[in-house]
Amino acid sequence: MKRTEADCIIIGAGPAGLKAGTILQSLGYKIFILEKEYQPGGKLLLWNTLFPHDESAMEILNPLLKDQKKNIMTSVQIETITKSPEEFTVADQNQTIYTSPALFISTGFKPFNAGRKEEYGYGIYDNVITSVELEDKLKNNNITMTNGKVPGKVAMIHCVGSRDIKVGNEYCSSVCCITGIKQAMELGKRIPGIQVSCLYMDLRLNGRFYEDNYKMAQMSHKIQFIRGRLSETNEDVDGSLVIRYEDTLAGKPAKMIVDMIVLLVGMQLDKSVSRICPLINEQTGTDGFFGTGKIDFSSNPQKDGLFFAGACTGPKNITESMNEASRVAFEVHHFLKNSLISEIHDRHDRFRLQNS
Amino acid sequence: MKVDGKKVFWNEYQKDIADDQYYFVRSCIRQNFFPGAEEAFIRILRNDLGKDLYTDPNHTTCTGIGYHVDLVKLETTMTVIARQFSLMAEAGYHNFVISCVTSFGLYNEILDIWEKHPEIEEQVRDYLYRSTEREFRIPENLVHASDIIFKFKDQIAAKTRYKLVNQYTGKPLQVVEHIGCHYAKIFPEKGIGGAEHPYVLAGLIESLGGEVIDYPEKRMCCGFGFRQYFIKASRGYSLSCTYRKMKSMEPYQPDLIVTNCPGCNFFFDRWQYVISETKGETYGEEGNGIPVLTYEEVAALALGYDPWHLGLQMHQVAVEPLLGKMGVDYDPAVKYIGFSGKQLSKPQIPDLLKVY
Amino acid sequence: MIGMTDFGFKIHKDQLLDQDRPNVAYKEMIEKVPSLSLCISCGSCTATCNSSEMTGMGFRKLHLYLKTGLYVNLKRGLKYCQYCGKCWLVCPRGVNTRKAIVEMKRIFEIYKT
Amino acid sequence: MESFFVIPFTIGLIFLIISLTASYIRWFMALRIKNKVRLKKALSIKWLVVSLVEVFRECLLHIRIFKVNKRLWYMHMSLAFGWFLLILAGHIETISKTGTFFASPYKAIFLDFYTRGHLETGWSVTGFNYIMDILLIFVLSGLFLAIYKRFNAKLLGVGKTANHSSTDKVALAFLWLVFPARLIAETLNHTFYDGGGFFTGFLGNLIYLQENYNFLSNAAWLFYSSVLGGFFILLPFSRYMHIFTEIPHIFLKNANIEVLHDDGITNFQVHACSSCGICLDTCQMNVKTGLMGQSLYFLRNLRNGKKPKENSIMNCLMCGRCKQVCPVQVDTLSIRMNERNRMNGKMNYDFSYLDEASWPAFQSRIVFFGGCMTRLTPAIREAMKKIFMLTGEDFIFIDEYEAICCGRPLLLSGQYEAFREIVNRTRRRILDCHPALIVTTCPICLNTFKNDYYFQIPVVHHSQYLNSLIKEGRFIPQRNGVKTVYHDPCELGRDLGIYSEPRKVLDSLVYLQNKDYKAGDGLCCGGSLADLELDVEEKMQIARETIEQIVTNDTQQLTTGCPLCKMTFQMAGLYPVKDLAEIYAESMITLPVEKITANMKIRNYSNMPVNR
Repeated sequence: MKRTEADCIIIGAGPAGLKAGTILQSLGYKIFILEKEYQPGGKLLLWNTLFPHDESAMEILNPLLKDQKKNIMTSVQIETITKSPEEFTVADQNQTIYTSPALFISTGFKPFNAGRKEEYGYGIYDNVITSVELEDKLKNNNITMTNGKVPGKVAMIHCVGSRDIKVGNEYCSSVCCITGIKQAMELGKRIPGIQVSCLYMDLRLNGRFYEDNYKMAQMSHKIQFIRGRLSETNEDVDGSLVIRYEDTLAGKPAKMIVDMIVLLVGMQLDKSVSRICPLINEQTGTDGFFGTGKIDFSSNPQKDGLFFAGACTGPKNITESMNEASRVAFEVHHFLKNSLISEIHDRHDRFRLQNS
Repeated sequence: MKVDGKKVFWNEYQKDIADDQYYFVRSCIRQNFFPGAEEAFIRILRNDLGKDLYTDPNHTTCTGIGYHVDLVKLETTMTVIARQFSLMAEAGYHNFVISCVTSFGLYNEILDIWEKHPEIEEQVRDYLYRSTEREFRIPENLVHASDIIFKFKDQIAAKTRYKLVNQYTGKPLQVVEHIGCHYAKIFPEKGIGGAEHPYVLAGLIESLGGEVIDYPEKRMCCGFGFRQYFIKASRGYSLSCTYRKMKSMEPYQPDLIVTNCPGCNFFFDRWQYVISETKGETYGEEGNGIPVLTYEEVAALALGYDPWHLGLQMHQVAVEPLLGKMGVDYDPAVKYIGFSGKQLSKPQIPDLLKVY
Repeated sequence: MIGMTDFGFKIHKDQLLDQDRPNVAYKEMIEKVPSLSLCISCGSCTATCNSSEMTGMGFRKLHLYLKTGLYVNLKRGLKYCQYCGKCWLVCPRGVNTRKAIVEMKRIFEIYKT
Repeated sequence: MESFFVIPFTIGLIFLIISLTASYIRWFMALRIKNKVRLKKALSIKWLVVSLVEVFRECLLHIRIFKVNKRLWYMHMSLAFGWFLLILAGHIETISKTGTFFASPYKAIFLDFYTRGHLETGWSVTGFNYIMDILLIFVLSGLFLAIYKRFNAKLLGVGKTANHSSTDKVALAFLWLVFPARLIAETLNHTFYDGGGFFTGFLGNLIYLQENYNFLSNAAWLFYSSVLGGFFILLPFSRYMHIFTEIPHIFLKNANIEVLHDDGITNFQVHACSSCGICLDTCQMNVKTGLMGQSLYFLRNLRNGKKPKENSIMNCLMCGRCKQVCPVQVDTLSIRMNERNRMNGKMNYDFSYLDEASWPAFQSRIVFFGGCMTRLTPAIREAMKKIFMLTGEDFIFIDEYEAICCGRPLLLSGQYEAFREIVNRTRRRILDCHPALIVTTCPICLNTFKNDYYFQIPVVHHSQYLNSLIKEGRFIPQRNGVKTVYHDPCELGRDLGIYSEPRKVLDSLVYLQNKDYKAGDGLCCGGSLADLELDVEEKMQIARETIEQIVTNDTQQLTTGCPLCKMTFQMAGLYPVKDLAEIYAESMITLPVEKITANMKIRNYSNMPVNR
């Protein structure tokens, strides 16, 4: 059994975890970043380019990984997390034990399982894919259907697994709209003459430069925005997909035949950590994410050495995620500094007691 | 099409089906339209599978049709259904089998109401007692007759004389399965395979060697709709629905339509004639229609029952092409000779749709 | 002989919006008035429209009819336009509504497509 | 016969005369009956004299260009007037030499060829030679400027020089060659045969060639003749058609002939345009590069028989600035309207809903017609209502009940039939109130009311109404020191000539920075309803440039008399913008109640200006 001590253990080597790690390390703390996958980067690894300026995901990731290599433990399956008054103890599948006074949870999200929206036909029809899969195709520059042809008509379906009481996710995942627009434009750039239609129920583009992207999508790429929600997908005899929705502005039911459907899947909390630790599970909000969601101390109300940041405290884009991680990293810093001071005070008291 | 994807749903939506000791309630309309169908069900269960099936001469309609056209009040319907349950208890059975999909939906709806509002159940108990001095017990297992056939599909398949395979080409027959709306659309968990991709008929067809067609308008209603059909002015809606479904399945060149609902069976069958008269279109080969059979009729045919004993001459669309493809041994001369040996009167021959 | 039997009812015309029908007019319009694609259907144009008060028509609907291929409605609505230009002034996205209307009129009223 | 060289010249001249006559007859026949009647009525000695004077002033002396740009004027005038004098002097010389009045044209043009060898002396011969040389130098100086302008237009005070079509360029080359060709011909003539004036004779003497080279002289004469002939043949197909067409154009213009809906007069006007390019500098559409909708190019395409592109017909603010500066006074606006009508004139419309709508028939002494744009500027609307209320007027705010357009946007887009339809309905609606006065806050509406509604009652802009209040001594508003610049709306200023009233009103309200004005010089705000092509950003660019040009360093606010201008400037967002009604209403609040009640009395509107 190997035992390792640190000032702070960070679970999850996504953008938030890496950002916090960088800051804490620069403040002189000893940290460990535990990652269950075989390489660090989190969901950034799935992405090719990022909205709103088409920056490469790798360009964002590489500076974060710099100087962090030795702190990151990959392929770690955490088995137990326990807390004594002084410290957290984390044990992994190799019985390696990590202890630290502060635990920083940045486990991020997992994409909604699109198969749960049965009527959309994900997992049943070829060429019904999720935004994550499309991003992979974009990354490999291989945007083809299963028959090897290039799609001519694509429908992007917004709010898959978001704001949907039927799958239990009543919240808005906040980044899918802009992701959809980014990907639609990307398709427009890569495949000349492609027709992309976005089926939305609300467009929520609340970030800087997002409106520019929206306008560019409309103006330069002629992406059609149709207000209506997909009701069912069926396959036609030639393998194309027949979709049914209501054009809610026209107030009429409508059908469209497309070659490919991209489901813009929402974010869900990755529950793997909360399942093994009741202490963490307690801090889950009504929407299923960690933290209170209140304006101040949104990530940690109790100040007991447990900190949350990133997409595990609610759907966020990368900027927001890293910003939150930075803020919380400084909270960790204060926490560690205060506990150090109180420890010195304790020692001082004990010394005086012994001497008196 | 990813069949593996569908299997996920088929595995997810399963239900308990009793092994034996069935109390069988018949359908009001099916006995009149296709009198051989329910008889075939009883014979398959008793003779081929050796099960105990009780058909009660005392049971009445479930009032489903009256209920759906707003003629019968819900309380009355519930009391009538309570009476059926009391008859079942009286006969000493626990497992309720329903022949009609509308009834199946209605029974499930009422059981759901009673579960959520026990006070209503109490009240119905009171109504039943006051009107008939009976008491009832909720069945332990309530299934649709097609669920039973599904459960024993492998046993049936093992015994079959004919397969759903085209004996001329050796290829599987192309089969359209149509599930009655009330089978699973009200309570997806009550149907095998759920509401979006039901498996109850598809499973049977697969085990008999046929191939199920997934056509775009698969999920649409056959067009029956009580309010539509019973008012002549709105009958066009009913016809239009069937027309759309027929147009949608046409490119797949189906050999057979299988349904599990009395209404669907009837309307697919009869409307093909009306469409041929109004539009001049037929959907089978050489002016034939697409034969429409119930699940029991298909199973019975496969088991080697005589088609005329099954009452297949009561179908508008001639089944002879199907019998030919399946290689069923039958005597065309006795088609219109009844059980009593008397000649049934021959139908009028339509202009377009072929009748033999 | 078809229609020999009078059933007293018939197959209904489809009311579905068929997005696969080629919409040549819309394509032509987008080429002529590129800003039309910026419309977000906010309805400011209709709210300010002189004739919408009396006819129920407005630019948002006209655009929608064009986009969804409901040309009959579009032609009717186009006739009511007084062309005052208020819709252009209130449009938050700078759609050149007046040019769009003239172009639509030319496509749908002069050439009778 | 040596003089076969005159054949090119003669052919050219005959072609030119036939061509011009044919064109003029054709266009004249195409005049509408209405215009022919007007012409007939106009025939008089006075008309003849006035027109002839104008022909002399404008075709030869170019007085209007003189007023705009003196250097440019010299260039044009030296070429036109110089050439004219050259011909005139040549002809007189011929008469004096031959003694006959009706000498063949080529005799006059090539006189030195015919008189070579006959060395005559005497003051008349020397004098003529002297004069002809001076005139040639005069013309050549203009030519030099014209050539120089191609390289450096700025020196001649021209911002943008016209970009000519290829036919025009060829014709231009021929024209430019005419005078050097004459110089060479004359010079060589004198080299071999002596004579000549102080200039050509001098140059001739400079060159020493042997006698047997005298074929060069003949060749030079042939060249001169060919250049002239070539130019005459090209003339009807090029912009130089204006040289002759301007003359009938001036006569027709002085007969008050209307250009709208008339192809005949349009042709005269289009061909009278010289493509001088003066309109280019004044056009605010310069913000858009590569624009072929500017009047010069628009007219050129019409002249060349090319159908102008939709974009060039519609992409114009119709501010009228080009018409204002045009030295030939071509009615560019009406010509453009003709094309718009051709494009959009017969579109379907259905305004019957305006009749079906419920319409309360109030009777009021004043009808206040805000118009569509005033409905979008509530501040102006409320200000006017307040003013009417405080003056105790019996008024109705007519489009408060049901919005109805004056029709001008339809007119400007070329939908003429629809325009007439809506005019009828709006007119009926207004007259249903039996008003004694119509006040509008919108110059666009006012322009239409004045030109197309034929009201028998006075129709005024609110600035005129407010001015009358002040003039009558009621509501002398309190003046504040806000430094204000007034922007002249195009329709109010250039179209209707209302410049002084708004200034008088404002002068009594604020510190008005631009009390002086030059009629017709106002800039368009950019928001013009006449333009269908510009996008928002381009319109804003025009608006900003306009604002920057009219304000001074310490300007605190902008004022205007047009709700559309106000909105456009507001969108441009450089200065706070107010309508003069708002400023007036603000100052009224400070008046004591007694004064207000004292001022409430029935007014007489008979002194208000009645429209035509």
